[in-house]
Amino acid sequence: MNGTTITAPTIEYALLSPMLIVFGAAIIGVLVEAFAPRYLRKSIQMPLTLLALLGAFVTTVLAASNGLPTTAAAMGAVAVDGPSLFIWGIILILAFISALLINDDEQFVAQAAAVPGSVDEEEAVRSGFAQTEVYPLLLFAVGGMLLFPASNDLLVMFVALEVMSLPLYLLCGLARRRRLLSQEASVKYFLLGAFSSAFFLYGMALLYGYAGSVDLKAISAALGSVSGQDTLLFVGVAMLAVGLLFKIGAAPFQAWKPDVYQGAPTAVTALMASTVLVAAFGALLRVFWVALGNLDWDWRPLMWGVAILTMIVGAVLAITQTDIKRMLAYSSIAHAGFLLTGVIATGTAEQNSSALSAILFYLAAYGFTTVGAFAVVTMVRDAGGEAGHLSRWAGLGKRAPVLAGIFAFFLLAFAGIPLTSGFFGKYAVFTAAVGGGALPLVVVGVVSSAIAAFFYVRVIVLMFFNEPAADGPTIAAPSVGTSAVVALAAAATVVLGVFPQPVLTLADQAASALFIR
Amino acid sequence: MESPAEIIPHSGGVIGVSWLMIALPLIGAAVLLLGGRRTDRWGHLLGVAMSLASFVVAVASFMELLGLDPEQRRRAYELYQFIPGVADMGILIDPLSISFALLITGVGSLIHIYSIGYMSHDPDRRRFFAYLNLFVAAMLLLVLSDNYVGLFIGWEGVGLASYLLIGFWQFKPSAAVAAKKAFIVNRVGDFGLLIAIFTVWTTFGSVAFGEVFGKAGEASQNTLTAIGLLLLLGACGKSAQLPLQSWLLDAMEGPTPVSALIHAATMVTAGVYLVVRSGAFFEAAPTAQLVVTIVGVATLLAGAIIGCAKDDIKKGLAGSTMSQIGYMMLGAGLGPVGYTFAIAHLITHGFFKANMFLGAGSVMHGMNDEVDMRKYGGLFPVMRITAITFIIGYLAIIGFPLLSGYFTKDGIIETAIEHNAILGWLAVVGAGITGFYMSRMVFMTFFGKRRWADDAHPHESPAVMTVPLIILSIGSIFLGGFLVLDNRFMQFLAPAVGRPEELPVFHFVSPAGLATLALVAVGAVFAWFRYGAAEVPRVAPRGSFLTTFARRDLYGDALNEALFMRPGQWLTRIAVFFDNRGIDGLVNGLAAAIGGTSGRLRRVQTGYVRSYALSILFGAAVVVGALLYVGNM
Amino acid sequence: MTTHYLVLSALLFAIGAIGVLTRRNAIVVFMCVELMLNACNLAFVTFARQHGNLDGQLIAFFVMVVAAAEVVIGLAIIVMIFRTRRSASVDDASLLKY
Amino acid sequence: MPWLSTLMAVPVVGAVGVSLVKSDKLAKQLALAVSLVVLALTGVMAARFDPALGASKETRFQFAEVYDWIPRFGVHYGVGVDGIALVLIALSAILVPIVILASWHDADGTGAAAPPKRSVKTYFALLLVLEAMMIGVFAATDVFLFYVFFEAMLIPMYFMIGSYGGAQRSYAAVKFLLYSLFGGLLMLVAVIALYVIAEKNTFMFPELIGVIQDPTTQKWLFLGFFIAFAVKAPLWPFHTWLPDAAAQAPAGAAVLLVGVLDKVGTYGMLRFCLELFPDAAKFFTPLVIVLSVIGIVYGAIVAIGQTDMKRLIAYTSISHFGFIALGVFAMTTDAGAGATLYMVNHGFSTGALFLIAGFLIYRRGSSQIADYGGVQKVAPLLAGTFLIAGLSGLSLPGLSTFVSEFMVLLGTYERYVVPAVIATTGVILAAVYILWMYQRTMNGPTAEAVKGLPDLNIRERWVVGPLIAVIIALGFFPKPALDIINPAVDHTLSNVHIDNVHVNPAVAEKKGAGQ
Repeated sequence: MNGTTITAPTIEYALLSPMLIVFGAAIIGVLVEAFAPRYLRKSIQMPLTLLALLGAFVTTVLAASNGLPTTAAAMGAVAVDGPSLFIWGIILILAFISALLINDDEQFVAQAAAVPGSVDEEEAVRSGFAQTEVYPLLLFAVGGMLLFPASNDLLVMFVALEVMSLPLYLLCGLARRRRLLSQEASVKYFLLGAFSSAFFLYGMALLYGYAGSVDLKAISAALGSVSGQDTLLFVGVAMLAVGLLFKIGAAPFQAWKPDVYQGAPTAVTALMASTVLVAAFGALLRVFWVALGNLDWDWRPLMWGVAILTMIVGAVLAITQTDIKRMLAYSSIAHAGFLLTGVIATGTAEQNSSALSAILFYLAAYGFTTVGAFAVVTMVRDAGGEAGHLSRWAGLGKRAPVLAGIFAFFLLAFAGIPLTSGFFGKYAVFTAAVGGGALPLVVVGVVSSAIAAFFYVRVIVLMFFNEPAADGPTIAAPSVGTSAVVALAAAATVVLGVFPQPVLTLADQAASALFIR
Repeated sequence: MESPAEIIPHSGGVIGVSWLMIALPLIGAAVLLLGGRRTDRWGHLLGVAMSLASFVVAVASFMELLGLDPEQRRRAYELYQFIPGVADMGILIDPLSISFALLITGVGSLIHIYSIGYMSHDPDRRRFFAYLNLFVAAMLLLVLSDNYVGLFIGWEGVGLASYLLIGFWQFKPSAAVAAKKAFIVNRVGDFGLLIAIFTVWTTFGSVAFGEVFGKAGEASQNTLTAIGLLLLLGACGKSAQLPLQSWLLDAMEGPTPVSALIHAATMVTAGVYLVVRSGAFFEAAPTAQLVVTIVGVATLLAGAIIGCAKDDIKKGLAGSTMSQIGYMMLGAGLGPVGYTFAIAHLITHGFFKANMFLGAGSVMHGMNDEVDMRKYGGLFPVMRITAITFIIGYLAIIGFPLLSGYFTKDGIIETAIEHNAILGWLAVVGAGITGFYMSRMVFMTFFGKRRWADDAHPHESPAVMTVPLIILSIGSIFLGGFLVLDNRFMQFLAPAVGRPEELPVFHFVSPAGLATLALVAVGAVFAWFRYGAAEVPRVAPRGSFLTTFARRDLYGDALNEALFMRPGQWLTRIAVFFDNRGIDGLVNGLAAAIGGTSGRLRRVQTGYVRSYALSILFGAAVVVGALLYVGNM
Repeated sequence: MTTHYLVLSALLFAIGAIGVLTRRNAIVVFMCVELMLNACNLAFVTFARQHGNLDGQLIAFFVMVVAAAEVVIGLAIIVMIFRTRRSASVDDASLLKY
Repeated sequence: MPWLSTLMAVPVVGAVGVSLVKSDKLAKQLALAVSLVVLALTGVMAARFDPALGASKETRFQFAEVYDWIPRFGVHYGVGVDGIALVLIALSAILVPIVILASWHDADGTGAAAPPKRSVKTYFALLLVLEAMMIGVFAATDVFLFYVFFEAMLIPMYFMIGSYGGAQRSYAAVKFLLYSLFGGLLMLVAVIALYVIAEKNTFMFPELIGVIQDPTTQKWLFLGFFIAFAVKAPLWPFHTWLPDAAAQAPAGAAVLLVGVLDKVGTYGMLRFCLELFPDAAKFFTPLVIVLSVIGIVYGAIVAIGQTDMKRLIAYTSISHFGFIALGVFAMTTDAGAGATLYMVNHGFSTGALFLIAGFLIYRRGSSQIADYGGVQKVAPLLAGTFLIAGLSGLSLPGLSTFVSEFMVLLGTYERYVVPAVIATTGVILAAVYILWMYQRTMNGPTAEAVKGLPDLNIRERWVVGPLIAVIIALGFFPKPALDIINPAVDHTLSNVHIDNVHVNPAVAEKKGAGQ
């Protein structure tokens, strides 16, 4: 956009329709909250949300099916290209699954405003209130996630970032059980999120100062032409990186992840752990490959350090965790590290595309497994709600062999054992990394995955090799939604682990043209 | 000298099926072991039958061999491919192997028969016969095989049989330990034999006797010496020669027929067979030959000395066995002439020593398994046959003129003297000592006062035991003369071991012979005064240092303990400790370290949002710094 | 000369950051964050001036809107936790750790 | 007919069936039946195998099947067998039914130690899955497929140790898994690097032979593969997981672990380390030989010092794996064939040892040697078979292990005299550890606790009988096996480009002492 002559903007509605559908549905949801009687809301919101996500997915597929566009949509503000469409696909499916998880009153507070244990709390519970705002919030967040990786200039990206994050901040605070933890998670996530987005914004400002534009294309162009303001550039890039790395939870910006994942309602954790990671990586790739592609010699060493640190911190710290959700949080940090090795693997065009497709595949594989794992977590409960503490999981294999078996399978997938999706994800990324000449990084990667294997295995030991505790947790009779989620995730993990080729092909096609500029 | 005859491929005839010698007892063993209790009633009979059958085959093959012209008397044939390209299972029938076969099956059968009586009260008699058959089969494989690998299989096979039979009464810890000891010490010898085989293989590209001996001359001196010494190590293990002698005396834990068959007549002489069979190598390696003779002499003296101090009749005999095999070794180190006498002595010894062992067994049988000669005495009247046969064997071993031992041992001594005076005369001295300790044994057992335990009612053994004694004693009388006089045996063996230019003539009167006789007489008389005429205390007196020295087997075991056992135990303990604490400790330590790091690191996650913010800010600073640094590089 | 404005914005940003680290009261912390955002705005405007195009100003407006939205959410959350804990100190909220 | 795929499919289907049937008894019988079917099929396949074809490059792998699996990574479902793989597959096919029969009550929660009752169906289902994977790993002609099986195999074994093992089971299981996983991941790096550097866009083993030329690259990749295999085998000093795993695993699982799974390590050395990285293999040969010889002596010495039967047997295996590795890297036909045959024989002899020890422990409820004594008196058959198994452990001539050990030592001696001589001391130490254990457990006065111990029952006889029969048969007639193995080994060595793989008799000129 150059500001001198104002031309009427053109909007490719077809391409943007997925986002439009999601946002539209979200707004309708708000209206529903406003006007529909309480007893109706849920029965409206639920289908509405699912339909919206489904519709968005369909339109995404349609958009993808009639050829990849070569120019950015909406006056170059939104780049609906292969990677975006693939990421949208993943996000929408995962969001759909997570939405199924939410379909369960037990998780969300009856009335967020009510003080825990207070009279009106009981009142709210008795009269069967349900915080149905959850659904529109979810839709807004998803909308943000769709826009985030697709945004082709930093401003849009910033807005998307906020649109994605703000609803999540709220959702984190809505757990019905363990309200204090939930609210604490919410406040921490909010403050830190705001803090980091300030960094993002400042970095954006500096880049704007450097390039005279926040358009990714323009910035990369400026890298060639502009000279003498390197400090501005580097500081800007650094702060931008901080904002993005915070979102993917890379060390040393990972501190929020364990707390938030543990405190938030598990359904929301599932959503964040899967979709937010996907969206954030999309954005990260776009910024660093499109805008800063020519700068890679400068940021690669940085990324090396971050990747190594992230992998090791994630793996090592997870070993001593005692809360299952917290452990999974650290594992997701470690996985972010593995993914970063792919981000670094730039080089020739086809090297890039292979790295990109590897990352896309990894994201898909990891997303499904994660949602599945958290879905299982929601089902293992005791008096105080979900039985988070690992010791409570002892002997689960005897109580609920099938559930424990599936969970063990997910864990093996996280650990990257062959014939699970996790293995091929790791394999693809590491292959790309080696191709990109990052062999040492891969060695660190495998060492830390060996360490990581330890705590996944530890949980299996607990579930299968230890005798069950006397007052062990009960397995909640899973709602249709939850069991569907588990089944879907397990199926995906198996299929991607045995016949990854179709998805790989899809990822390749998506990555073939790389990001449009 | 004239070298041995060529080994000729053979087919057909009795020799063509001579493998039955091995197969039959093997089948016997298999039937008895697999058949289990079902075969208890007739098991021993089957065992005897198989042994006799294989004796028959041996005799038949022997006849067929005699039918051939001497130069044709080395026949070999392949049974089947064993290890393709390395070794085949093949049988070699030549004078040497057939004489062993006859000894093994003949004496073996007698001992089988004897055992029917001796083991009659043992519930596990069937198992005993199974093992005996197994032994016969293995021993025959050892001597009949036409290559070193086959020989080695038999070699270890007899080791196994010996292990099983020494430990036959395994519920006695002493027996179990003795069995184990025998096997392990033998393994040390086998180690040498294995390396020897490897060297033969890498040097000649074959392990078949037919191929390697011919080329022996071409190999380098060192190689041949190495082969010779390694073979000797193997021989020492099997034949209880110094320094691997220690197991033989313990081996007496086994039932007496076993001692007679395995630890006197046959197995322990396998070492001699090995050396004689590999003569081609030794003749080309004088050093090795010399060592052989030295080992022989050393052992013959050591065995004799040990024999002097033993009150246990079987151990006494064991000592004498050692010493007699020493003589054979000595002979085996002296080239073709020596070979002949060695083998001849081996055969006669097989007879009279088996004879005496069985006699001792018969005595024990009557004295309800008492072995301490100090508890014997004056047994002659109560068990005449046993006594007489025993005494015949005794006369034979001390070399009483015209008895077997006289010819064969004297032959060895004569040859030794003209070969190497010192060794020869030492052998003479050994003969003298033999005279002493054997006489001592006889006097303490059959003459003098009756020092029996109160509950002892000695009686003559049944015919099934005495008949073999008689047969053996007849052999002990005539065999030696028959073999040695006008070099019958030398002529017969010549195709197998070669023939010296001028054949030795047996002098009935020779300085060495006379000296030997004199010394033996002295020894015998001395023994008479100490054990025949004089009072023999029922408990052994402390005795001089020398006596204890001999009683303790010349401190052989003490030496082994000090040199191998104790250090070995320490080494083991250290290794185990190192494995648990060292290697495994390292691994677990690493794991613990990571865990600890994790435990400490997670403390950083204080839970205060402001500290998280700080970490973000810090991280941001680092990132900025890094980028600026890299960018401005 | 625009440099001064930039320095100022940098200072504001730093002050905001320090505030986030030092202040205990959630509201104040949050205000500090807002301060940082506004520092960014200042920078945008300055650069817009420097580059002679309007993008900077434009972005500033967007940022304000976003900031406003953030305020809404933020206050909601802080009020929620205040009602349960009767305290707005961020240090009290430290149950989730290690 | 796709023989190998069938061989893998049958047990998998069987496993599903086993986990579905109603009663435990039925599950056991079904499992046994399935494994017998696999055995039969293997027999037929072996009969149709033609060793002669092993010589030429094209027909090297018989019963070959190749389908694209993941074209994106150049991964194929490629299976096929040469002589080496065939005998190892046969080994697995023979052992599994025996193990199933032997583990009949392992999961029932019966036995003197009174372990808790556990899911019987799962146990036998896991066994069958494991069988399929064992066959797959030996049959794989695609490096990636091999790796997949190599890693995936760990999981069923992990569960068998972890949930059916002894008191320390979970520690042992985790140790086993992490150790192998670590090695495997190093191998993964090497596999990736191999693919990237080779630039062949395929993982098919035959097409990768001789592709990596640069010596430095070879060395690194070699190490990546070798360490994984050394952990698996296990070679000194990567061995400490084995005693724990083997001692804690139920006897049946221990047999498959030591008898077959660990062979994948030595098999991998022979197949991949040698052929893919010949120069590196030659470069590292001295190192490997030193490690092997240390392992032989060290394993034996430590075995002597053990007080636990299963641990002792495990350590003897460490010593034996030393022999195998030695044979592989001596790179002479005799040694190579010997090593391959050793893998098979060791499977049988150690299998017999573990199983019989297992029977003993099942009766007495303790694996401590000190808790026994004089068993021979009360259970002669058990003792006798144990002795035979033990004797094959000390490679007594006439038993199969002798042939292989002899060939390994002989073949090694052809090129490396000193190591061969040191290794040969192993025969003495072997006598010590086996016979001492036998004496302490079976001989001497009968211990109180042992009195009234029943002798082998019919089922157990059917377990031990075949094993001992095979041991003795191969001890006297190794030819059939060797005829299958030799051409394959020759082919392998030909790809390593060694000049004198056959002994060259050195009459008249002295043989150099060692290299």
